[in-house]
Amino acid sequence: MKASRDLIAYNDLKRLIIDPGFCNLCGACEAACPIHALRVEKNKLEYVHDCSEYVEFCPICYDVCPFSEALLLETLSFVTDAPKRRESIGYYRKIVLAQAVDSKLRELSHSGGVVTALLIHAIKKGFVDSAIVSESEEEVPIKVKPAISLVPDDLLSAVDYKYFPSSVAKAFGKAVHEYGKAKIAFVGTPCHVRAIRKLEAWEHKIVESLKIVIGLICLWSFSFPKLTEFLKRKYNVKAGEIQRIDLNKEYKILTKNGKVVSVSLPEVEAHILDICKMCEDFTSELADISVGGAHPLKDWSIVIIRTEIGERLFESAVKANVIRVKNIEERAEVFTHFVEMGLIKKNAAIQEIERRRKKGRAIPPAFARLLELVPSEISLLSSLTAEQVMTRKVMTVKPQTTVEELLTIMTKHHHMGYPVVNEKGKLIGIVTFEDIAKVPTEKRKKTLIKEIAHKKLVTAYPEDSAMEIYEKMNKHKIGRILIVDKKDPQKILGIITKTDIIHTLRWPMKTK
Amino acid sequence: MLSEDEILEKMKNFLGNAILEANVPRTRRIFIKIKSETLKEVVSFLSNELGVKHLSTITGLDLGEEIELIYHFAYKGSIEISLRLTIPKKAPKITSIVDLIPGATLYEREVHDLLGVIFEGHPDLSRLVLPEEWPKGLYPLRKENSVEELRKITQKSKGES
Amino acid sequence: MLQETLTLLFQLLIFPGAAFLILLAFISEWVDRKVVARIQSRFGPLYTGPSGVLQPIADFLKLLSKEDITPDGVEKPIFTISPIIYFSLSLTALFLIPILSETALVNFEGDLIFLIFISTLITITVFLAGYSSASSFSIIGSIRSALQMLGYEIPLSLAFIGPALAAGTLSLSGIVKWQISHGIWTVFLQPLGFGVILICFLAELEFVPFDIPEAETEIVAGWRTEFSGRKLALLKLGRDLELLLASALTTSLYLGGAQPVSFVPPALTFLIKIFFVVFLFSLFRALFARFRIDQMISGMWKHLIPLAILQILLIILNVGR
Amino acid sequence: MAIIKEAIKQLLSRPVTLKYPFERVAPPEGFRGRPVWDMRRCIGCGLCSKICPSGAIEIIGKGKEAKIKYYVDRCMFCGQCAESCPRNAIAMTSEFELANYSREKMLYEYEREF
Amino acid sequence: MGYGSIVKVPFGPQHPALKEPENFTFEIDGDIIVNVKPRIGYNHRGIEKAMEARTYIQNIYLAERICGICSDAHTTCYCQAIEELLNVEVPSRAKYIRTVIAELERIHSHSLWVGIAAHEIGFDTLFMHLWRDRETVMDILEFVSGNRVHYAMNTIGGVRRDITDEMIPKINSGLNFLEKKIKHYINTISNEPTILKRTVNVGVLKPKDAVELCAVGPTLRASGVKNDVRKDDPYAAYDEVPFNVITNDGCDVFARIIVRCEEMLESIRIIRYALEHMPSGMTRVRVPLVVPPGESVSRVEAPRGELIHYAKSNGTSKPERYKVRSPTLANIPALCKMLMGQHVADIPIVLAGIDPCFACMDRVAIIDLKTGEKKVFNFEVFRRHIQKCYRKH
Repeated sequence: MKASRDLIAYNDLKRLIIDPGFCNLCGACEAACPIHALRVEKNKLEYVHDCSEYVEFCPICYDVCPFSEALLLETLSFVTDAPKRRESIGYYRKIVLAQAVDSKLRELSHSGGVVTALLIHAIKKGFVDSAIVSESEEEVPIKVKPAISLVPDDLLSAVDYKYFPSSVAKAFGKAVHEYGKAKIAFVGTPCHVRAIRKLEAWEHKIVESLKIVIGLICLWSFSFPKLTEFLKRKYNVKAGEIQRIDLNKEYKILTKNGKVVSVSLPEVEAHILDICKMCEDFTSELADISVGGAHPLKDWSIVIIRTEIGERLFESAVKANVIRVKNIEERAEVFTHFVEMGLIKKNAAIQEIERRRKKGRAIPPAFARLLELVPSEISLLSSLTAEQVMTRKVMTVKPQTTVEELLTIMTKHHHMGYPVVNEKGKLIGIVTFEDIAKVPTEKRKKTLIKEIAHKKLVTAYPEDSAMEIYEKMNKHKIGRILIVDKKDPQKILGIITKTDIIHTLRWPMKTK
Repeated sequence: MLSEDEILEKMKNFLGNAILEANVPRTRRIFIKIKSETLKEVVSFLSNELGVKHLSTITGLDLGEEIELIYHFAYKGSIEISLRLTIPKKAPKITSIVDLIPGATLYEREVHDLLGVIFEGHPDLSRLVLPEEWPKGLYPLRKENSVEELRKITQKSKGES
Repeated sequence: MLQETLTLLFQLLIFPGAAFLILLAFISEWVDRKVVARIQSRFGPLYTGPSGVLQPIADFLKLLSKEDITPDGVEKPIFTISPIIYFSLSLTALFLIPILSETALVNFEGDLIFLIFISTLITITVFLAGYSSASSFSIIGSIRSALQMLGYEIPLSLAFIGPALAAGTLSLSGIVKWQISHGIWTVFLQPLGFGVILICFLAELEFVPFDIPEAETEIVAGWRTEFSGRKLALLKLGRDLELLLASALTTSLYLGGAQPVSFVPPALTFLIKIFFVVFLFSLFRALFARFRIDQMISGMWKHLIPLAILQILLIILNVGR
Repeated sequence: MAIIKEAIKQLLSRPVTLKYPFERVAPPEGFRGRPVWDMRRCIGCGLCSKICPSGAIEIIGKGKEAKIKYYVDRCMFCGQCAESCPRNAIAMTSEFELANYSREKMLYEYEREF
Repeated sequence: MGYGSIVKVPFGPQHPALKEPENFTFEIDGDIIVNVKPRIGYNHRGIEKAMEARTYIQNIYLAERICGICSDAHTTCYCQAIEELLNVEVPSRAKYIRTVIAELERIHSHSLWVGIAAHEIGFDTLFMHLWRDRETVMDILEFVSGNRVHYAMNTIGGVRRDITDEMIPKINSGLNFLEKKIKHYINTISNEPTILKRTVNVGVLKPKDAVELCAVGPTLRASGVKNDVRKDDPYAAYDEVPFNVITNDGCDVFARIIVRCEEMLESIRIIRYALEHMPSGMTRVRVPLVVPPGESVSRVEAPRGELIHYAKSNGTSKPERYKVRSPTLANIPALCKMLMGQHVADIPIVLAGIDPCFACMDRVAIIDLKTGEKKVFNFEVFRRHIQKCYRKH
């Protein structure tokens, strides 16, 4: 790890986050700074005055930055009471499809309209008194700015796809400091959610006003100045004219006067923020509720409910007939698409980090931290055996199962990898979502699992230390390892995923 | 009632070269820099032509080499006209305006006490705010005296007496 | 002989003499303070004794224990002696008041004149006390006090004379006796005189609206500014005695004095009456703002003296006799 | 004469004075009394000490080792420290009877327990 | 009267009519004042100099402590000056809250003053009753802001606390009570003969003199001059709240009492309006702690009259120069004028007539108490010193 931290955190923030260009202008540091020394203004984080005049020692702005390594494990504690945890989805209670009953909301949001419906419901019920959302700027519709909505009507102006970073964490600070709000609903992308959870883990006083965090499912954000400049140069579309950017498979730019411009993926990909390329979090894993579009189903959203508070709000909205739900098992293709996107993001992130590391370029400390363990964690993992860490109940599939059948199982249980076990209970291979995704849709009905399953298995024994298993995973670049009996290597005892390891790392915190 | 710009224009017309600089930072605020020797002329213009009788206060500032005096007048109670002028710190002398604005008495005495400006023609420039035993020639609001130094000096002079 | 002397001494010093009178004076101060406080919606004395009744005594004892300072430049003899004179004058006058029965401890024909004389003497003492203090506040206070006397002295004397004329005697005990025997209080016969005497006593007592000689916000404590410790204690006690004297005089002259009502002893009726008068004084004291000295004197001469004379005229014309 | 009516009314009704040490009025919610430090939350940034207008707060050491000395006799109860503290380690209590005979007793020290 | 010989009577620094130490030397001919010499400065605390050594945040509270009675007026003025330097627009809800607090403070200050005036003329009952009812407004202020005297409501960029909807009924019921009471007091004062005798035609200040001597506030308005910073140079929400400027042509102490009493009623109306029309939204904006270079003049109508602050910043976290002129100083020349030809007995009430606040006026001398180091007279030494003064050798 790095050398000891500076007493004034801004120095670290500048060196490790701002200078390498990782700042996504979420504004968490501005919200958290007790002496108002930081300000997000015009696509830039401004250091207004020297804070060392007021504080002798202050870790805040660096600690709460979503891309710093501090407090990463602590932030997990807000969702760990959920019963289920899955690779690439995170901790959760359940996953459903949902849509707002009000069709106007669905139309406005070009999707299920769940977030807006939920917020309107929460405000009406007095569950929250304001919501932090992003809304379009009047002059430049695609440029978003954070907004603090107080009455349900305000929220309607704020529903749309967001492809640009917005300073919602800053807006949260504003809501507390300036509006004096005490019950706030926060809506943000995964990095915003992480920022707000970091504030919460840091026990910053402004989060006392936080009531619920709704995370959006997010692929990437674009750099606003870069993309608009590109569009202007290439397609002669001015920033102010763009009404909407539609990035669902076909990449279209809709302008105010009805013109539609098609662009190609690589074209726009070049303008994705650096930080987004390295981000693994697709589903806002730390939010109370995560919501995203349920492609290819129009008018529906996929909702991941993670915490008790999220569940309560969602249930009450369903009960009040504000939101309509549908079981996700009914539409396996939605889930498949969803998980696929998640995997794309995750793999792209890992590749990008590898690439940057090879080139010797800076990596955001948060992502570096997820790949490296600190000594105390290493000793913790070394002291534990696989038996202590592993999940014992393993769902298996038979070799004769078709891919489609497996998808249904997956949609139901959300596990991403299944050991393949023959009739005799012997382990013969493993099949993961990546393998399935390679099979073209039309062939899925006929293809059997045994055709695509990996036969060469990476396994471990219950006596192995957790650390060894973790190293093995990293070596083979896999997300799960099967634990087998030493005497009978074909008998499955349990499974360890990366999520299990991270979960284990939190043990000392729990006991404290 | 005249607007800010009208006042400025009127003053520029009548007083011409007496005015060095003028700006209106916001509504109802005018800052005018004048030549120090024309103070009386400007004030009598203000009070006779514009009917400005209310002097809000006189602020004295230490600019280092010079002392700046700001006369805050209120036009119809509404527009704050701040006349500023500088006088050398070595010989801080300015004519008194007590004969034109009788309410300026105490303000001039205050500035005299705290910054050592001598208002020529003032009927009674005795101590107003500082204690009687305050060392002569020590002016607390001048920048060369920091709070700590002043405390030291005053405690010393107290101890001697 | 010895027993007689002892009885007389007891009567003079203890009951109903000095000790009793002083106690009574303290209680009247307490009544005054309590009434004013309640009008101002405060508690007044509260903790010393039941409802704070011992507070005046406590104050007195405290003042006695305080350091006695004699400032530079005072006329020492007068400054020292005036509190004693002030206190003893009031006390002496009180001996002339019939308290236990209709006859006073000391009574002689013409004691009313003596009482008027004493009340004037008190003011002169006040003047001297203030003037000897050599403080500008005290001097102003004493001058004001003397000036004020010019205002209230004549109507006060006239108000004294009213009941005397009605009763045909110059003895206080005689006036009381006359009222008892006639079964009517002078106040009902001469209401004007009663009003005049109340106002004049307010002035004599330096109560608002006539607290001009000691107007706190103008001249600090007036003629008493420089006194402290024992002297101030005596002055305070003297003032309490003065209050008692004023109310006792009013009671005797206008309210029938120590009058036996069926089985109630005369002393009790007398006490009830004087506390009622103290209450009246306190009530007035709480209801007005202070006059200026010129307003006070001109008011006294313009309004009070004509009223007092009118009362005498009415008596001469056989109204209220 | 409205004042006479008022005076008689007061004479007959209860005084408004409260017999203070025995009768008290509870301070309203949000009253700014003596601030207290929760050292488990304090991160030792020293902001309270630097921003205090009357120099009533002294911080000894930095970060986790920091110790707070609070001089109640200098404090003017503006509540700026509580407002500035990023972690709500300072709370304004409703305690206001803070007078004392000795200056030493007006000093409150806050140390970490561990 | 007049005896031909002139006596000098010192009035203060310690005097019961002066709640704060200040000295006036009167030259008296008999009972008539022929000359007055004010000598102020006994309350010098060096605030202007001290402000140069403190940060802008700390200075809010220092400005608040310029005066105990008009603490909110000083902070409003200070915050406005700094906000102008920072080029920050205060949210309109904050402006309304500032208005409410300023008017509550005006009620509290004026009722305090009327009580003092009653005390000065020896009418202690009225004084006690007024101060008893004044508790209502103090309670409201404490309830809203957390403190009875130093509300600490203002901060640079807005207000520190919100007035929530739950607070409004309580404030309104207090206001209703006050309105009834103030009307009662106006009735009492204008009908009580002893008060009239002491105040009518006492301390006369002609309109011409008032204007020439630069008098401010109720003193000026009681001379029939319509002048109010709230109207002429609106700040906070005064440009949106309808209200009347109270004037009276009496030119004497009585007129000053009536003007202040009626202003209280007007204040109640303003507060009611402001509470009713309070916009929702932000109560403050966050501002950096460093102020860009510049200068500004800020004016506020304090309960005692026009208050003017001048701020100059040099781009650091501390002001370069801060000047405060409180209304009392402006009224001193007018006061001297009023006192001429008055009786000695009228000094207290005429003096009180301008509602003097000497602590405000004197803010500028030098000994400051920042570090708690100050020279304290040992009690024993002090006692001996006093004894020496009194007792010759």
